[in-house]
Amino acid sequence: MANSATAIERRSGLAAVYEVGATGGSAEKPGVTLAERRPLSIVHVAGDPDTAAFADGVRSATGCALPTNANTMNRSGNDAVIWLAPTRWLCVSPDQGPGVLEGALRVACGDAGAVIDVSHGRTVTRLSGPNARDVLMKGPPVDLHASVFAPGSAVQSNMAHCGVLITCIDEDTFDLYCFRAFGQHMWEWLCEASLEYGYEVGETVGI
Amino acid sequence: MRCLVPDSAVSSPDPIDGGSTVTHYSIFTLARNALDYHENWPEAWRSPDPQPEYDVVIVGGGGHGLATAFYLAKEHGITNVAVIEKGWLGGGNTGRNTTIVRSNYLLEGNAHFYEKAMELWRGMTAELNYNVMFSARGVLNLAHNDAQVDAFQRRGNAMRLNGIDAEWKTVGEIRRMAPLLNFSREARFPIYGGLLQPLAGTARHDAVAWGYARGADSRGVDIIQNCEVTGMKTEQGRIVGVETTKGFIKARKVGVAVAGHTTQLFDMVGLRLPIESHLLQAMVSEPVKPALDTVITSGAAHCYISQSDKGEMVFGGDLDFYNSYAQRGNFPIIEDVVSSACELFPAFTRLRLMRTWGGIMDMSMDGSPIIGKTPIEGLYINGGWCYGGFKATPGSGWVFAHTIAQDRPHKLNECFSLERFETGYVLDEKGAGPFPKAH
Amino acid sequence: MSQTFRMPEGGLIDRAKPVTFKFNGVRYNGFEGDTLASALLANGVHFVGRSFKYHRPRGILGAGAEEANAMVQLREGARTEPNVRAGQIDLFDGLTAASQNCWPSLNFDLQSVNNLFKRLLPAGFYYKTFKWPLSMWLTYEHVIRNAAGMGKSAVKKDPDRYERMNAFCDVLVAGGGPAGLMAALTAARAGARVILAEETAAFGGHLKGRRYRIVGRSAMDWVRETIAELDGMANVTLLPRTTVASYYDHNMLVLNQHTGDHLPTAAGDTPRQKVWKVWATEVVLATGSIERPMVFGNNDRPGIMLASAAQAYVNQFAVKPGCCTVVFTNNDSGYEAAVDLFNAGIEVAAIVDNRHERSAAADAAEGVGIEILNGHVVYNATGSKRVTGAEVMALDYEGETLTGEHRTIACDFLCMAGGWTPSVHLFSQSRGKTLWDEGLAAFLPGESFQRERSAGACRGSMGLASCLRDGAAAGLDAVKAAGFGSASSVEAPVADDHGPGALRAMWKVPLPPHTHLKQFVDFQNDVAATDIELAAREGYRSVEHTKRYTTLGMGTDQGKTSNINGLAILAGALGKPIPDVGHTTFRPPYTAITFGAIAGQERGHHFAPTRRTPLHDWHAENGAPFVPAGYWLRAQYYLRDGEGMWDAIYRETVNVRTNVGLCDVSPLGKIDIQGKDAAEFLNRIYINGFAKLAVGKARYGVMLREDGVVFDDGTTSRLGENHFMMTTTTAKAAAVLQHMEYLLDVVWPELDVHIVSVTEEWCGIAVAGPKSRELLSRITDIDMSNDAFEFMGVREGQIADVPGRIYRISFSGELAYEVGVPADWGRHVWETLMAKGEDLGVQPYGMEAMGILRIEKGHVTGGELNGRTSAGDLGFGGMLSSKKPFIGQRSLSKPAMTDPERKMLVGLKSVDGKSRIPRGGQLVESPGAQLPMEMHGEVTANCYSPNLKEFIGLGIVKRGPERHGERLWAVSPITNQCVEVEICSPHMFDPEGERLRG
Amino acid sequence: MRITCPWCGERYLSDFTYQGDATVERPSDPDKVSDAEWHDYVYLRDNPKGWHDEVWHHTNGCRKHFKARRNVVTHEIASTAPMSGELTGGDK
Ligand SMILES: Cc1cc2nc3c(=O)[nH]c(=O)nc-3n(C[C@H](O)[C@H](O)[C@H](O)COP(=O)(O)OP(=O)(O)OC[C@H]3O[C@@H](n4cnc5c(N)ncnc54)[C@H](O)[C@@H]3O)c2cc1C
Ligand SMILES: NC(=O)c1ccc[n+]([C@@H]2O[C@H](COP(=O)([O-])OP(=O)(O)OC[C@H]3O[C@@H](n4cnc5c(N)ncnc54)[C@H](O)[C@@H]3O)[C@@H](O)[C@H]2O)c1
Ligand SMILES: Cc1cc2nc3c(=O)[nH]c(=O)nc-3n(C[C@H](O)[C@H](O)[C@H](O)COP(=O)(O)O)c2cc1C
Ligand SMILES: [Zn+2]
Repeated sequence: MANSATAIERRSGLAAVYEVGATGGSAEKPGVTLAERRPLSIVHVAGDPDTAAFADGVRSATGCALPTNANTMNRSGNDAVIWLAPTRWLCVSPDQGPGVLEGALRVACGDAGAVIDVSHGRTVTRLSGPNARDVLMKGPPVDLHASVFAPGSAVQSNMAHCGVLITCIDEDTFDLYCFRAFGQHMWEWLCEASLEYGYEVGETVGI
Repeated sequence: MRCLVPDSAVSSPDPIDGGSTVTHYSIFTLARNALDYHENWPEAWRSPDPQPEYDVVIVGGGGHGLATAFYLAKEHGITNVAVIEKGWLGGGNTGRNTTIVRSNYLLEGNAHFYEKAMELWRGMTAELNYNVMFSARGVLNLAHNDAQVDAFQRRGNAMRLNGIDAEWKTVGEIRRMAPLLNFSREARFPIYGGLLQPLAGTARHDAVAWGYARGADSRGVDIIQNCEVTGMKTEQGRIVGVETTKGFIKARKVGVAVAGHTTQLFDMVGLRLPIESHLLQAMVSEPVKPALDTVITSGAAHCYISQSDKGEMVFGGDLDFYNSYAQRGNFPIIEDVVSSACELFPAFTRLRLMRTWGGIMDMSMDGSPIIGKTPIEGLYINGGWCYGGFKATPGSGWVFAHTIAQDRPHKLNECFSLERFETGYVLDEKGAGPFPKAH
Repeated sequence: MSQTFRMPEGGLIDRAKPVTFKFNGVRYNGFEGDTLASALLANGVHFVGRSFKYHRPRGILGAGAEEANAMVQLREGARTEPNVRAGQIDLFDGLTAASQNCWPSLNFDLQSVNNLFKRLLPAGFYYKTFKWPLSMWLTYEHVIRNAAGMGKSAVKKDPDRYERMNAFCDVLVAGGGPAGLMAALTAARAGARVILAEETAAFGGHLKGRRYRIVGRSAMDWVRETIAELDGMANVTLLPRTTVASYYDHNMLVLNQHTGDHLPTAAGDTPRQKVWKVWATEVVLATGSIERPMVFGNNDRPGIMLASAAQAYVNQFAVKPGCCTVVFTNNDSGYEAAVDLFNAGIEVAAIVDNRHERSAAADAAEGVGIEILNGHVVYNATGSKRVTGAEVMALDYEGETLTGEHRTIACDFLCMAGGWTPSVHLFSQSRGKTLWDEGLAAFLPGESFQRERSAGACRGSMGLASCLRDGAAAGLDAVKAAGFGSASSVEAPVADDHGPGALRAMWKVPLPPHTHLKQFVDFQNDVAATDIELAAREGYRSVEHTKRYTTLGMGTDQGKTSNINGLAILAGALGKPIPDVGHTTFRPPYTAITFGAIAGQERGHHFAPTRRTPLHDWHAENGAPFVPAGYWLRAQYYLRDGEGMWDAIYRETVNVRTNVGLCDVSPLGKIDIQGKDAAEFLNRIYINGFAKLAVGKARYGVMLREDGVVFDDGTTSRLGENHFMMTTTTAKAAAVLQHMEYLLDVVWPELDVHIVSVTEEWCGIAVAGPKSRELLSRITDIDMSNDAFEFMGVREGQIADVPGRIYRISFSGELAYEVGVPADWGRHVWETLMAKGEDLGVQPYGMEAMGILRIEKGHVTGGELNGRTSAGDLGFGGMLSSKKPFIGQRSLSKPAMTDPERKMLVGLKSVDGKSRIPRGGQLVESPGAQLPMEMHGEVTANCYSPNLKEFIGLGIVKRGPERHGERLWAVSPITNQCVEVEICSPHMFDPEGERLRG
Repeated sequence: MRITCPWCGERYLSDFTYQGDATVERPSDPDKVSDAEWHDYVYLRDNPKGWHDEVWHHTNGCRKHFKARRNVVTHEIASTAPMSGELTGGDK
């Protein structure tokens, strides 16, 4: 997409259900905080990690080294590059404006890699709090135990019949990526799964 | 012992012939045997050792193999026949299926064949003098969106024009038939209507195998259990017999009806087939008082369910979706099928799953069976039944017996030839293409 | 009511917490810690149910999962639950339960007449009767069904919630008895992640019901200390009230946790039950053993129970099952039970032991003056709704015939100690093969197939000390195998070893000559020894045939108490050794799992996910009903006040052809394709060429399967030399992506192509109608003029102040464009179009209008792309390239593909002009013809065309294209419709396509 | 079943899609093969009872296809490998 600024606000896929301050469950102290991370710039890159032009390109455009270990992500500040497949990564950063991150990656990687803007194609839910991990345990059939799924880990799997990507930000903070059209379904599912611990809907996380 | 009182109670169109010594089953014989504490009932079938040679050897003692033997004897007078079963009679898919009997097909070839089977189902209890409990309680396909209404009505119309019973049911009518279904507007898959085949239903799977076994045995067929066919012998492109765990058995003709093991048998003569073996699971709930009087199937929800006479909900859904010869599956499909049952019947969430099991499905490349001759003279194939071979049992045996006896297919199974995949005249009811797991 | 049979002290119940409950309408008291069974016995209630077939009175047989008789209808209304075992119901205040399978009442049950006809109802009787007249079967069946079936299903929507959990661990221990506890402790101390699951409310297993001692103190003290230690460890998850139900491939196990069943309603927001899916590296099975009944005459009378159960009732629940008992045993456990009962103040009239030689275990019993009858058997029980006495006779040394005087010993309950059956269910589910053990007369685990091992009674270690040692060893073995090589063994505490001693198997008690008494084997299904012998006699000789012919072991208990006795009796009848007969297959689950727990959150609107387009909320706010399309919800039409559905649909349709309409086409699949071989790749998967497609242009393409049948269609645009954007149908989006990934990974790995689904990134808006150009030019900087932006052109630019793309493509056949903007801006752009187009008469149109527009133009969708039609059938023959190979091409020469009789796409017009062509209709020559009737083709789509002002449709008809002008009948017998139609070209509206190029 | 994706590692069955027999090879030039060979490629399968080389797709993961040698009777998996790699183990 051509790099061109706009003043128009982006509308969240959760607009119909997102209510800051809303709570669920009878626990007096909520064990989970659910919040949407938005707006974000998200760009899918594909290329050969051994081609310097590509790897360096991604680094220079995102500030993060290309993670070559499966199921990991590299972060610098609020920017991250997440491993998806041996030749695919997801570059995530706070919204930089239409086409900015994509453009930067295009320029940096030249034709060493494919660059696809998917900034609007994902709903990202941030789960935090002492029970965030427990809520996620109800989802994907992967081991999310702290000893295995530590900060910097990223795993793709399925839950509630949707493909998901989950990253571990710190001990009890996680980002859950799903396709935008499934966003509301996934949000409502997470709210129900959080009931037994009690949850609270937080402000959207811009960074 | 010989049946003394000719049984007035049963008007069988073809009473079991007098030649054999078989007790006619009826309330009278039951009462008489009750007097001596049921200590004098004869065997339902003999357990002979294999003869060195037979006119016809049928491999596979499931419903299809046994029905084939029965009709070879009954319709074609061929009684020098052996049915060779590696395990116990009916222990294959016949003994592990959800027993839905129907002929609600769109494509002509399928429709006529399965309707012939329906006709035989209706007379089976009398024909076999064995109550197979064929229960014409109706099979209802639920439509959950407009596209399905379209497709189902198209199929229903084709059925009617092919002379098969079919009715369209409105939501109101369905409510009366199965009040516990989920009629909520909020339902994830709301019910738009349904295609009913009123004369379809269920039957007692084991009784079908046992009834045909008893009927075939009484006509002189040797049923040989615990005997596995390990090889097939040919000479100049002609079958001459089968190797078994009980020795070599000479045979002029061999018919193979082994469902999930079809490719195994034909591998013995170097033939590869358009068939893959997949795993299908089924399950039962604990028994409860009557709560569902019709067979309900839902394509959108991937679930078919009926209540057995004993009271369990008998149900199943999709394949496990990977090749397998294990009669045991994995949990994901059980989760899908059970949640479908709960979505269709919200009150069933409090029922409990009592037992689950699996069977090996002979999935063909177009989802339709293969019944006919093979490149090897005297060797005949009956397989590729996918989800649907139980309802075919009598029809399958009937046309297969004809094919073997006459050495040419009956009009009803011409379309099920092995060659159709080369010529392209496949019967792809689902339109899924050459992907066995997709049918 | 007072708890007459409650002992003054002892037991694990909490006397400080009294509880009241109702059974069959009568109010009773119990204590917390009771089960419904123990509380009923405390109140002297034995007779609780009726049997399946004969409706005989039945009482309480066991104390847990093995219960085959005492099943009740628990709770009322929407929360009612059938077939719950009284011994597995933790008592709570206000509990209500009722007997099942009896009408009008438990005491007076009409169907108990079946019992009088029992001689007429042997195994398999229904196969031999009910055959006449044929038409009557449905009626007989109705009666049979009502007689069968035990409890009742709820009929209202379940108010409770259920959830699923996923867990991974190093060691999963199934069973919380001494063996399981030692195994868990050993693994946990090594630092491994341990899950310990116990089916009942409290850990301890048999110890709860025994008076065993460990290191000189009550064994239960040791249990409490052990649990306390485990509870304190972060690496341990304790799951009481949790059954390990199923054992699947690769150590994946399914657990059913009863989080709320012991409460009136689940606490707070916890679900009623959870299913745990556990992936364990190693598994320890410590599931214990179940005692066997003795098979004598009328052994099913209320008051006849397993000795171990009676023992549990006095020791764990401080309840006396009665005042006076007779213990019938074939091993030492009977003696142990007898002594416990005696110490509880119960009169033990006699211990009847079929063994002729006196066992050392007799000392203690004799010490307290209990009469011991060696070489005797109980051959019959008297009484009806409660046992009143045991009929005893001596046994000859061979154990085949009864001798001497017959004597009746009065009692108000009778204990059976028939030996122990190790619970090998899970081992067997894991694919392990069992081995017959002559000493225990039971099957034991053989070689392991998966990464599991058994410990304790479930592998035949019956003594307490050996169970503890066994558990410690198994725990160590498991934790080492899980990678904790340095784990050290844990010393098993000292305990004395109570074994069952030498057992004298007696599968069926001999009867006096000329007596015919029902000797039940499977209580729940009313299977008696004679039924099994009948099956053998009639040739149902495989244990699998016997099971199915008699229904042995097919009840809700799955034969926990009956399978061994049954197959042993079969072996006897066949004169075969038991291992040659073998056992039937153990199948999941061990005890039944609640449907709801398996479904978890996948109920209601979460049963399947819902996909919403970026414009979903706008559609909803503007009165649009939705239609499901796969997981998607799509706007059907937009109702205005005073309008009916069809008014709205026709208004929208006409407006597109006269003004301009907007349609949400976001669900169409979109795939971004990049790489230097992108064009070559497209060339190989489409039937038509893409190599020469110019940058900035779009092209309609068709894909085939390898069998030559049409797979999918859509337009693909070239955004750059090596960059394409493909659109697929909504239905096939996922399949097409996977198909392409397969080809790139497996078939043509040499191609340099990257593909990614971008369906979700874009909001797609079709802007269609003569005024579409005018409308768009008002909001975009793209030059919309016809020569600057030709048909099938693609442009990028600012649209309503956001970056986007415009494709000049048309599904409606009008001058039309498809706008693509990033999803979050979709609504903004849509609303801008609505606002800026007001004077142009812009209106949204839904699926229905879109359907009509495409039918008018003869564009194909689902109904025609039915997986059986070829490119030729659908009029794409001309697109088939001969210059390049493509997927499916090689199959096009097959006879069937070139058959002139193939059904091909045509248009249909209703001849009388006023009758709608029936949906799903079949096309025949004359509706009157007799059945079966030849079908020339089928109606694939139908509508009223407000633009052509007539009823039209599409169909596929044999030799269709040659038959334009010919008439057929479109018939729909199932909706009683029959309309004469004329075959015509499918391009019914603007056949030359001037409008879209205009 | 737990399947080890050559890239993502061990994952549960529900993350994968079975994509058929890995020994089936598409004729590189369909026009050059006989009708019989083409028919064989599209329709005929060995369907062995025992060790089976298969193609799986890591649908809810890296979305790559890979090979697995699986015993279709016991469901044991001997090895997995990228499409370009070699399968080992099993008695095959
Ligand atoms: C879970 C499940 C649900 C189903 N539901 C339905 C349904 O609702 N309706 C329906 O119509 N169909 C259904 N089917 C399909 C149906 O059960 C089968 O198509 C049908 O029973 C096949 O019968 P058969 O006699 O051909 O095969 P089987 O009953 O499997 O008999 C084949 C026999 O051949 C024996 N055999 C194999 N190899 C050898 C050998 N080498 N030597 C000797 N003997 C051998 C086997 O032991 C077996 O007994 C279902 C199947 C399953 C597994
Ligand atoms: N005196 C005798 O003759 C005799 C005979 C048998 C057993 N015993 C005694 O019984 C004890 C045996 O110890 P043990 O630990 O081997 O067995 P146990 O019976 O003491 O414990 C087994 C535990 O596993 C639980 N369980 C069973 N299946 C389960 C499943 N699928 N999921 C979850 N939990 C399940 C049961 O509820 C029980 O609490 C010893 O004390 C032994 O002395 C004595
Ligand atoms: C229609 C039908 C009904 C069944 N009902 C029961 C039942 O009531 N109780 C039971 O234990 N098993 C029932 N089963 C399952 C069988 O016990 C058995 O699991 C199945 O035939 C497969 O055989 P296998 O488990 O021995 O491999 C039923 C099976 C079928 C096909
Ligand atoms: Zn992967």
